[in-house]
Parts: sequence; structure tokens; C-alpha cells
Amino acid sequence: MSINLVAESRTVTAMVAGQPYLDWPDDLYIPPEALEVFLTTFEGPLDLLLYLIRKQNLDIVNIPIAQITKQYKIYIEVMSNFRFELAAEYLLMAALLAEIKSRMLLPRQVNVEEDEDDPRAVLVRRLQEYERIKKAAEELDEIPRMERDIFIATIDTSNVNVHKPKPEVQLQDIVLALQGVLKRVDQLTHHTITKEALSVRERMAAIMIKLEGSGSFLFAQFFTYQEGRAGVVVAFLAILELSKAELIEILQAEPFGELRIRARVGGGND
Amino acid sequence: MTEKSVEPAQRVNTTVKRIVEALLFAAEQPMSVAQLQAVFPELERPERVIIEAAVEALCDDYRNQAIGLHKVASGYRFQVKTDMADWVARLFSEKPPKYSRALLETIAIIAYQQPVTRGDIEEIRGVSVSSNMIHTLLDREWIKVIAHKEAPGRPALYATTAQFLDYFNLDSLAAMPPLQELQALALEGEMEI
Amino acid sequence: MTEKSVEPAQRVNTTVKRIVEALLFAAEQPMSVAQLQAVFPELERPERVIIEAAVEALCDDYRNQAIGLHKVASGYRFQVKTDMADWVARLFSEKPPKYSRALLETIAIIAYQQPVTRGDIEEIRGVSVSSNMIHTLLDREWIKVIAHKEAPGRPALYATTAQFLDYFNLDSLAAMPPLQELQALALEGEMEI
Repeated sequence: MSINLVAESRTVTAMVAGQPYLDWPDDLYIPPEALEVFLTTFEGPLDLLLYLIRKQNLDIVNIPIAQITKQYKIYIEVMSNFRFELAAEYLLMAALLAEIKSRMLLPRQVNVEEDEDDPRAVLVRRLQEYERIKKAAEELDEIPRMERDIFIATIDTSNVNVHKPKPEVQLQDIVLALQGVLKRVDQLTHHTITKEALSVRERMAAIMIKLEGSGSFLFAQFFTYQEGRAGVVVAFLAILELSKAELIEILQAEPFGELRIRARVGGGND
Repeated sequence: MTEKSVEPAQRVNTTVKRIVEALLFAAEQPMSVAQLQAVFPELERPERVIIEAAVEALCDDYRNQAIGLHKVASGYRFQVKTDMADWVARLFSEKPPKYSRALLETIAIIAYQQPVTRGDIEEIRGVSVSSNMIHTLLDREWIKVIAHKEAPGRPALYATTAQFLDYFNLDSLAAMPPLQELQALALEGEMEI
Repeated sequence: MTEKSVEPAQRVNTTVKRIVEALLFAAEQPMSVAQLQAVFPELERPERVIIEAAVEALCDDYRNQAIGLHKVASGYRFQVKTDMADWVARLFSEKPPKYSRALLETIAIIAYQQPVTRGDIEEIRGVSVSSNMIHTLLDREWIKVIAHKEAPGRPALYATTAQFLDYFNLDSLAAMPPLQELQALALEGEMEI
């Protein structure tokens, strides 16, 4: 199979390897409009190559590199024409194909073992490996699984007078778990919480619980002298935070009147 | 016990019985006759008596098994027979279950970042948080919904409860290990507490 | 399927069978023979073969019911027979989760090639693997880190868990669909350039 593309001086559809293409190539198997949806369905360059090979009934263990490279490049070109954010992997593959092609063009050395030295060998092996995983994934999707095909037979044990022990947790477990999260989150700084902020957050929760369901409270009712200056600051910050988060309303019935605080209800102003 | 013998055997539709059996085992709640009926597509919906006959036949089928079909307030449910209660109790006392890492991470985030929405937790953890996990924590009364965020969907804002602090013997959230030290530890990589 | 016929009927201890039945229904997880044994007090603990015989007899008892005993990786569980799945699915309004190709390919690579590093997965798929995906899999407890490779950066080596097999109703990795054979290379001279 060879590709013949006629170049004439009309509007150029795509530039492939410096060559203008005026029409969509005949062997582009999908209408260009469908490309947008289509191209995003590829799981990577190997997937795209496999598609090209299978679509043309080519033999995977004996792929014509020149032909497949040309096809692949057309797709890549089209992808960038559609301004797709082309993953580097696709470009890397294009480079690899070009390299293999150029090596194929070099005169062969006579007494070298064929397969071992064929620059296609590594690529073909990778394509095969990928294809079998792709098939395996498809099969895995088909076999019966929980939530879709398999349902566990459950019974009620509440008539049995036992209390099921709740899982036991050490504070340390929670700390370790959080550490795990922090380790994962690259931008640690985004989630930096100071000890002081923690007490503010706790107070925020306490205020919300106090306000729950029960009308409003006087501003002063959120402060207690026993807590001292630090306590007042924490309570005040908590009220400001809650107000900022639009969880509470601070009301004043008349000028210089006492402030009242109540939970914001309903609405949703977003 | 609802176990009665079924007289007119020919009234029992075995297909319906089989379906009812599967439904009663798969449902996590008791199911009423009406609920069982509603599962069938309208055109092939069996009459009430057919469902009732199927239920009775099932009661009979399980007469000698370790579990049986019982009628409770809201419908029918398979339960362990009472003579098996002690064994089931042993099963549950044998090994206290464990919480998953995912659940521990979730409670840790709620404790340190409260009040947070499920979305906040997902953002920090980088994976979705199952409703199951939230339910487990709500059930245990370690967290509660303290408000709803004024944002699209009005998501619930979760905070830890007094019970949570009690469980860990803390008198306030401020008594939780401070985070700065944690971060330092996390950065070091090795974790000894 | 573990459904085999039990030959020496006298070996089936009906009391043990009844207890095993109650335990398997009550347990929220599949139970292995060892776990079933462990529920019995030490002095009256039945031998392995007794439990196994009980399990086999139970398989037989439920042969014609809408539910049956099934063996998965972490043990035995009662589940709805597959021909009833469509009916049961009608019970739940939520659609079962769908998994992306990327996730399925990743878990397939881990299942078939374990233990593997993230790099190995990327090598096979030809694209980078997001941390998100790995976390989703860790979170579902389908995979776990079993070691770190002695290589620069000490990358984590992932393997699948029993929960993964349980989810896919398999009792061992060997029960997974076989991988297709790799064809031998047949590279002939390049054709038209």
C-alpha cells in the first residue's frame, strides 16, 4: 500500500513534514468533524498506532514503517491543527518513528541476525505488549463485578442482641493518616494550618452548633471573661470568619444597638 | 415468626418467588409487598397475592436454615435465627473491624480543617470521598453537619463533635498534635511519633 | 464454583453447618475457612475438613435458590446468583460506577505484571500515569505498596489485593482472563518508502 496525495495550489488543509496537504487524506478513516471527539479517546501514542495498524488490517508483527509513520504524522498534524494540547508522548513517538524509518533506509549489513537488529523490533514488541494489556483491560471490564453484576446477600443481624464493636482508632492513627495526606499534597503551604487557626476553627464550629436551630444570640453571649484576652480574640476571629464565609449574619436593629448574631438560612446567593 | 405453611402450592409462581428471594437478600432494608411489586416493570407486575404467596413459600423454604424470613415493621427481611445469636455475637466480638486509610484521612482532614465540605476533603485528598465514609463517621457521631455552605448545591459543612474529642480523651481541638510538627515530620519522610 | 457433591454425608456435621451458614450470612466480609474456625471456642474448634465439608454441603443446599455460596479471594460469601443480577439492579437507583480505560489498563498491568512500579506502567501504556489514578486505586484498596524497588528514588512496587479479586468475583489471580499470546516477530524487509 502506498499513499498518493496530490498537491495543488489550493487551500492547504494541513502541513505534514513541510509538505502541504490540500485535502484530507483518503486514508484518514474518520471525518474531520469527528476528530475532536475521536482524538481524545486515544490513551496515548501506542493506542493511536495500534488503531492505525488495525484499521488497515496490517500485520502488527510486520508493520510497514514508512506507511505507518506517514499516517501517524498526519494525525499528529491534524491534532495540532485543532489546537489540541499535544502530550509530549505523541511527539516522542513521532520522533521514534522517524528515526526507525531513517535507519531502515540505510543499507543493511549482510551478516547480522535479522530480527535482532531490525529497528522495528522494539516498537513492535511494545505495541504487542500494549495491545494485550488493552485487551485484558477490556475483558476485565466485561467480567462480572460487584455493584454491577454481583450483589452480596445480606441479612439483618439487629435482632441478634450484640453490639458490634466499633473500630478502635488511636490518635496516632489519625495523625499518621494526615501525614500521609500532607506527604501527597505537593503544595504543603496551601494547607498550612497554625495552632492558633485551629482554635479559631474549633470556635467557629462551636458557634455554629450554638446557633443551630435557635434564633439569634447577643454578640456578647459569645464571649466569656474566664477565657481572658486570648479567648476573646479567638471568638472574635471566629465570628469574623463565619461572617466572611456567609454562614452567619450580624444584625444591628438600631444605631448603637446591641449586635445580634444568627445563622444564615437558605437562599444561596451564588 | 411468619412461618406458615402454604396451602395452594399451584398459586406460587416460582419465577416470582426466585426474584423476591434475590431482592430480599440484596436490599439492605426490609421490603414491603408494595416495594417488591414496584420492582417489576408495570406490564408484568404481579398482583399482591402472588408476591404474598412467594413470601410465604420462602418462609417455608428457609424453615430449617440458620436464617429465616421475618416480617418487621417496614416489611420483610432475612434474619439470623435466634438460636444462632450467640455464634453471631462471637463473630462480631472476635476481631474488631478496622477503618480504612481513606476513612482515617477523611476524619483527620475534618479535624484539622473544620468546617469543611466533602468537596474540600476531596480536593485535599486528591480522590473522591465516598458517601459511605461520611455516613460511617456521622453514624459514629464523630462528625456532624454544622451548616450548609452558601455555594451551588449548598454542600454540608462538617465539623468534629464533642464525642470525637471524648473518644481521644482530648479536652479541645487545640489539644490535637499541632500541624507544624507534622509537616516537619512529613518532609523528613520517616514517621516516628 | 466450589459446588461439588459431598460424598460421605456422615462427615457433614449439621450443627457446624448451621453455624457456618449463620456466620457467612452475618459477616460483612467474605470469610475464609480459618476465620470460620476461629469463631469457635478453642476446645470445640472443628477441624479444617469439617468446616470445608460444611461449606460444600451449603453450596449444595443453595443450588436451586436465588442466592448461592461463592468462593472469592478472601473467602466464602453468599451472593445473588448472576441470572438474578438484572432484577436486583432494578432495586438501586444509582448507576454502578464505570471505570475509565486508563484506570482499567493501569489495574490490568498491575494485576498481570505485579509487582510493578509506576514507571513500569508508564512504559507499557506509553503515557504518564497520574498520581490521582494511583491514589484512586490505593483508596479503593485494589492495590497496595508491597515494597520499594532498589533503584534510584526507591519507587513503590504495587501489587493487587484480595479486595480487588473479591470485587471482580475471582478467587485468585490465576482466575483472571488469560493474556493473549505474543506473536513472534516476522519482520521482513521494508516495503515502499
